[in-house]
Amino acid sequence: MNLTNSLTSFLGSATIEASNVDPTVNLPVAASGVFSFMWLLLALPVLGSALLLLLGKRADKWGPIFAVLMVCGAFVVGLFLYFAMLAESANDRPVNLHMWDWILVGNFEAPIGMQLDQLSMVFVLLITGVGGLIHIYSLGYMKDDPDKRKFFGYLNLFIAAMLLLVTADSYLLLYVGWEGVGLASYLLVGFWQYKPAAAVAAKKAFVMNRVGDVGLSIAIMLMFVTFGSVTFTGVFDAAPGASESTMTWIGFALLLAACGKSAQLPLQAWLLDAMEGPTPVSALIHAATMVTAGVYLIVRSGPIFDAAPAARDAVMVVGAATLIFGAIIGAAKDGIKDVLAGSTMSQVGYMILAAGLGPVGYVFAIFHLLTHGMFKANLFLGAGSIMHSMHDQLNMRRFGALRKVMFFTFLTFSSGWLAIMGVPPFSAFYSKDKIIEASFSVNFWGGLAALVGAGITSFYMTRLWTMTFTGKARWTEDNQHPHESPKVMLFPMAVLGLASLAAGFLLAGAIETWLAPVTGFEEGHLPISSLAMESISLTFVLVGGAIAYLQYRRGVPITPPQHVSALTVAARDELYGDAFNEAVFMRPGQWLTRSLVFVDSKAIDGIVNGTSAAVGGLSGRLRRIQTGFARSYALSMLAGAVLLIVALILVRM
Amino acid sequence: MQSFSWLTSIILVPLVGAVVLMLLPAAKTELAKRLALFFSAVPLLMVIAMALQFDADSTAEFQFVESYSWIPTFGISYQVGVDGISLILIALSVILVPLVILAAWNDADDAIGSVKGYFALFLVLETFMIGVFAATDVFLFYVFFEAMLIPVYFLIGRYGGPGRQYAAVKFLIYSLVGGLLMLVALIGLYVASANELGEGTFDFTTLTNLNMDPGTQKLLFLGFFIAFAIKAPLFPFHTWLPDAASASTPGTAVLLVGVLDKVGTFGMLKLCLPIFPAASAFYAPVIIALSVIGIVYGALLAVGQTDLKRLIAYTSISHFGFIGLGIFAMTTQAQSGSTLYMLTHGFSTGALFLIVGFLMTRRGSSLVKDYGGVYRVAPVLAGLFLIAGLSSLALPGMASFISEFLVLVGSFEKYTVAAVIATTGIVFAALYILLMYQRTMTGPVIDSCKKLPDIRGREAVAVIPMLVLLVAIGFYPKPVLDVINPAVDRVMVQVGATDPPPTVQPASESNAEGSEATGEGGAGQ
Amino acid sequence: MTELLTQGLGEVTRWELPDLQYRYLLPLFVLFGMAVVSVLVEAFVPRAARRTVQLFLVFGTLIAAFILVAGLSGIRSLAGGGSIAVDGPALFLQGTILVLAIMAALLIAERDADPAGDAFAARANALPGSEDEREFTRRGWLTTEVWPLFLFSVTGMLIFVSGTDLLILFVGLEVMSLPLYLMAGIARRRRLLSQEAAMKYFLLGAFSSGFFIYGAAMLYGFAGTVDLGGISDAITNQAGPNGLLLAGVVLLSVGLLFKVAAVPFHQWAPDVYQGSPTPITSFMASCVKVAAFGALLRIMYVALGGLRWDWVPAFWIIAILTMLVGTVLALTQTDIKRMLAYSSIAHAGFLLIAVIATSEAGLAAAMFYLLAYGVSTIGAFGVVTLVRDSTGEATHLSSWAGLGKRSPWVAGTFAVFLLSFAGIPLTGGFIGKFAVFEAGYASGAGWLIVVAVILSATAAFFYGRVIVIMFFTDPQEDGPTVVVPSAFTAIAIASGLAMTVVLGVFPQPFLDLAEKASIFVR
Amino acid sequence: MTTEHYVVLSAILFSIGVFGVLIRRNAIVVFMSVELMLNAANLAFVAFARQHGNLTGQTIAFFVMVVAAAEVVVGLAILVTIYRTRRSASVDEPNLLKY
Repeated sequence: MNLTNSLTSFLGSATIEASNVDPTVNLPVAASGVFSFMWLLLALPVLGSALLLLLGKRADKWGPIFAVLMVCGAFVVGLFLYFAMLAESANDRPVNLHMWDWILVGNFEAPIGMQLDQLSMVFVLLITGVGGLIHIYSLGYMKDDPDKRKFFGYLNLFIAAMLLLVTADSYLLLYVGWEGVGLASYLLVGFWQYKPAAAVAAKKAFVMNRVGDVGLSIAIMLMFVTFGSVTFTGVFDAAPGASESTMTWIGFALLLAACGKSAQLPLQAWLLDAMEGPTPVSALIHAATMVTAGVYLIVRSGPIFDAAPAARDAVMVVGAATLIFGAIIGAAKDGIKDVLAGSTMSQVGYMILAAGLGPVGYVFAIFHLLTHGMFKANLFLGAGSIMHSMHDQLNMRRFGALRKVMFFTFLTFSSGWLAIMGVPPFSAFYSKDKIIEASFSVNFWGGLAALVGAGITSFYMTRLWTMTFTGKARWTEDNQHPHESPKVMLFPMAVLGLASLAAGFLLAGAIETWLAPVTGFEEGHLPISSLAMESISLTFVLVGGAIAYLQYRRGVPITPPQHVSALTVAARDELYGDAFNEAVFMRPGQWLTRSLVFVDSKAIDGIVNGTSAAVGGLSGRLRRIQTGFARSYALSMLAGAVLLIVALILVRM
Repeated sequence: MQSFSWLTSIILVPLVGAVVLMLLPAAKTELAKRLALFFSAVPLLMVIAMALQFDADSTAEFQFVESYSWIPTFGISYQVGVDGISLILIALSVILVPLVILAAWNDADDAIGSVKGYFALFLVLETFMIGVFAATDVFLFYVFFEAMLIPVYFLIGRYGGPGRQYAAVKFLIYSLVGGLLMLVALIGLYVASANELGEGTFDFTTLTNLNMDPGTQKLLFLGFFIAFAIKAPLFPFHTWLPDAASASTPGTAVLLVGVLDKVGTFGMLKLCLPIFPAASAFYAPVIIALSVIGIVYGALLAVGQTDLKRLIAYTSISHFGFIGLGIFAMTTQAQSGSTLYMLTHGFSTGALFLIVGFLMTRRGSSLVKDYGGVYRVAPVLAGLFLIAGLSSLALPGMASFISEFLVLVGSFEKYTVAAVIATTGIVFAALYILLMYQRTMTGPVIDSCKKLPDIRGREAVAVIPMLVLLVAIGFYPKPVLDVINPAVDRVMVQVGATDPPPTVQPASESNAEGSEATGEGGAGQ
Repeated sequence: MTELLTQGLGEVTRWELPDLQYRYLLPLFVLFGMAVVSVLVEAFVPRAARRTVQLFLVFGTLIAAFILVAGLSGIRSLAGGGSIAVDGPALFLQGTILVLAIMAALLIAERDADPAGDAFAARANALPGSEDEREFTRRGWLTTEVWPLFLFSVTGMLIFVSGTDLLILFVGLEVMSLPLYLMAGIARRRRLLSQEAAMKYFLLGAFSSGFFIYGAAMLYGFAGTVDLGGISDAITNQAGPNGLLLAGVVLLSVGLLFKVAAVPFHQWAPDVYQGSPTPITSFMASCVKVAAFGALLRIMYVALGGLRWDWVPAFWIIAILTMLVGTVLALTQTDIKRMLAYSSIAHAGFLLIAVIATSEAGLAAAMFYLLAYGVSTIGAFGVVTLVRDSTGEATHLSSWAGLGKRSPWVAGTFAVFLLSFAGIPLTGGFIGKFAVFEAGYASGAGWLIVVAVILSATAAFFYGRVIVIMFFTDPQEDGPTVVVPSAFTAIAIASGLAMTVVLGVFPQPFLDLAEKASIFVR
Repeated sequence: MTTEHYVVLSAILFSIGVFGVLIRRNAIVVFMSVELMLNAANLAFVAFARQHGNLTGQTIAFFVMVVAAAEVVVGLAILVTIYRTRRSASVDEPNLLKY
């Protein structure tokens, strides 16, 4: 393998003949050579999590380091695989590793197998790379937690599940990874489960994700019924033959799944609560990787959405709505992680929007996913660093002037701040602008949403940056001595800070070629020139940022002002997402549950007990006929004789 | 005929154990417990030995067949044999009983009844459970089916907690109503066979080949079905279960819900469908509707429970809805899924009940409100509870996911709407399990739980094997499915059902080959 | 016998002594003769030796009679000038009655259970609670007068199940019943109840006998003969007026249904079962039931089989009422003997299904059922005699609380009997029920069976309740004790238990026997 | 007089007997009513014997009389005992056993 060659192509200068690649038939070949070891990707983190969780206290000492090594090992394996893949021609890159037969019932077949293609590869590197960094960061962040070993066990479990999600060769196995990351998320959000809020948030996240999983289940069932297969190849192979209505149903079901996992409307409400988890978790799961699984799912299912325009439009609408929705929430929250969570929702909205554009947008959805994975992880780690030094203070109204005491964090954070706003040459400038352009080329309103979203993004991120780092210190008495974080935390931040700066520039263009065999790629046609478009969006960004800076540079009151616009009130309340769920699902659900409990005990069981009571009552009454008087017994006998006679005569008649 | 009477021996060993236990002096409780464990371990080893000789691809319907004339006057024989489905359920029984005995080690120490009696009843119950699954004579099946009531009646009534008398009587009467209706149908079946063959019989295989007229089938089917629906229990015949499960000891509850209730679904699959194919097809829509109602209804009620044992009982009602749905959807996937479901539900619900039992021995209550923050004081216990719960909510990767998904996908082929509604059950499942976990295990430690000790060795040995099996089968179900599939295929033939083919064929022949190559690519190269 | 007389009168000159076939009648003669001897023993043997002599006499007689009956097996013939049947049903039921009578006799012979002696009054004619009675009791006087009565009654039963004309049946009925009336009234304890039971039993029994004999008269008027076969022929030939036939059928049925305690002719049963000395109750509940059903089956099958479609609907009603009332009323009983009485009424209802079946299978099923029910019944009442407090048997259900903890084996045995009554598999009761239901179903009474099983399930409630009380409830502080009986009761209960289980697990020999014996001679 | 007249008479006697049992309280009278029923049967038997021209009915009448006599013995024994206990011959008096 030619390392130099590979590196060059990683940097975007490799030339790949995208023209002779037919995206619809991108059949994987059986894995051989390096690829036959790709099971190590899964095995290493699985081993890590199994040892850490099963050995119990015995693994306390070496466990965290071991977990870090496992993830880094997986990253190394990922790199090897990447270079091996580079060495192949574009058509031969997808490989499949069949491991064992999983479910074989009748004509239902689901193997346990891995499929690694260009799309999966991108994810593998992102997951193991960012994952590895966050593992390292956690060594510092979780240093004093008594349950550190478990934390790393769960993190490894998450990495394993996430890798399974992106390397599965069938929808059913993807589903395993899909719920696996849900489980890891549940465990990690609820990691400090002695805090009721954490426990509730964890449960809420899992349950809302399950609503999405219903969609995934139904999609898989529809696929099996329609195509007789649940593997990617089997489904995509037969996809052209299916009717549009079937495909639309499948598409909608997949969209539901994506909404759950990626916190898109209407299943967005769990994400802000999930911030109860430790900050590295927020960085890894609720920013960089898991929440983007929905995007992966939709892009992966491109052939299905290609055949289902209505479903694709719905994807676009959901993405556009969520990106605005999340941005508005981000603009009103005071908790630093809440702002970032709203931002994540919004940025994933961009990706979903892009994925809803079809081949025009798939690549940019993934591109933005990558850059977002880096800069948002960076931002979260920065936030974690701040919290670390501020005794877990989250409220930005208590921050201010941190630039002076945490200069390094300030630097990396600023890199992320500029990246997310899309200031050139920071990363999102390349990815987000492409999405805005592609959106305008497909649908004006979608483009407009993306454009306005960029402005709001700029506003809330600048607000956050200003409130945190500039102005006067608003620290409370017990937080007098903020300090910079240890090196073990700073190192990942540094790497991600650099990535936020450079990733867009490095990947732009190359990624389109790289992913073309999987996603197909079409150039969008804009009514105006690309440069003009970039200028417009940059203007939005600058205006949004300027407003925020001017408004907040003098500092803010420690208590949030009460007399604010209705929109602010609503945004502080997450645009009533929870209130909506509570009014529409939770309260009626509780009422239904309570009434069913009543119905079950009083009506259904009541019939049973009532019958028995009635028989008992009958018995009590009938007993009275047995009066104890011999003559009444004789009368009864006479009555019996009459009864017999009547019966016999009736029969005769 | 086998050279060694495997099944009869397996049936008799626990019974012998029960007799030995009863002959012990009442004071020797420790010896009684050990003997009980021994006499329940022996059948487990024997079943393993038997299963190793089981030929999944055999053309014979039953293997290890033994047949002796018993009551020739009514064409009754003592006739036992196993196919894939019954083997799985026998395995479930013999695995659960020793684990339950281990877990229930100290359950009976303060009961009205004697300790040896408690364990002897378990062993008697084991005999009947194995017998009911092994019987290939319908009358013998019925005998075991009804006889099982008695040990359970005593286990609930004599060793249970508050409300045990009410629960025991309710269980008995409910079961007897069903059982006796089944008796009528059994007699009807016998008379029908006598009318057709000249001489009545209860032989299962012969009965499946009868040409009963649909009218008779419909009536007789009801007799069998109601009995099984009560036993299973399907909505709306379920109200005895929460009472019985919450009043009995956890060990009893495990066997009650884990194995005994499976007799109902087993009967639907192995008796109702093959013997009454026309009636099964006729009633299938109604039963599927009831099953789906049961899935949602049981789940919603589980959410609303305040008692852990009742809660788990209601989750079981929901799960039995899935099993019923799968059986009557009449596709290969659904029925295999249902069969596997019977196994996985036995383990996951068994583990849940046992862990609740461990909690009860520590805290003396099964009310949700009496627990809080247990995770802090007993992390391993809480962790096992969570794993069992995750299995109960059919987390992918657990065996219960495979069974539930197979049921859903199999039902989806023929009853799309029902399957979709049933799929919403997975949301409720997440809700009731995690809500229960949240309320009992997480949050700050409440005062009464501050001194709860973590799991003990004996308890861990009782629960962990179930969870290990669930994970192992979850990723490698092939050995189990290979045993189940041929038996299910046979049921499908007997009931005359076929799987609908996929609506869309692959785009081209070459592509089809390509997709196959993907499936087996790794092995191919 | 009547045939004989009529023939003789017709042709006075050619008087021939008919061949009575003594060999076939030997069991009856032995019993009858020994009953008379037993009376003489009462009169002439000294008090001290009486019991020993009586016991030898009674058990010897019963066993001898059983051997003789067994020796006749396989024979199908009429004897005694055509008025006694020696056929399968007769022999099977006679054998059953003798077995049950031996078991009942074991209970009657018990003297260790009650510290005061046996279950019977020292002097039945002494005023309850009077100085006399106390005196007799103090002296420890024990009587043996129950034995001749017992033997006569058994003789009557044997006649009742084998008589083939209405007169013989009537005689059998009375020979069976009259001693029973007396035996009901001679309880040692709770004399008032015992006497009341005797009076009610007697008055109502005599009342029903009146119906029976008047019905016989009507049938005689219709057919010109009281021979069952002759009546059957007359029905086939439409020999007489319908009114007489119907009246005869109804009145005869009243007499018989009274004896089997079918609703609404049942009301004597709870009172009498409760008031009588428990060993006698066990005798009545088992043997009388067997005998009465034997006669009912014979009359309905042989004489009135041709009229089946007329009486079956009426019997459906009676059967349903009997099962229903027996079951429902048993639910709220608080006295164990009374509960068993209602249970026996319900069982009569189940047995009526076999009568309705009017088939060989029905006959065989009924005979098996009677055997299984009989052994369990005697066993159950046997256990009742053991549970005692200072006032005698503790029959109130509440006092049985926690019996399973105090005497697990006795309570367990009782539970087996209850399960047999409830028809749980692996007990004789279950096979009996199965056989009866099968016969009923095959004869087209499917819905009747459905009613029967629903009521069976209901019945399980009160059987189950006794188990609840015995096993699931803590014992009372001053509850009754279970006395250790002599070998007599022990053997009776143990054999009842053994038979109940054997009939449930290995019923085939007995089913074979019943099946082979399931054709009436006519 | 035809057979029917006798039979009707016997039926009337039987009915009187039945109603006697039902309405009279005195045990002795009740008992006599039962005897009346038996004798009504006797009358019917004898009448039918005449009609059918055989002697069966007449013979039976003798048997019934014997049985009736036996019944009297048993019955009076019981009634006397009860009378001694309760100083009353009312059939309604002993009423401990009920329900």
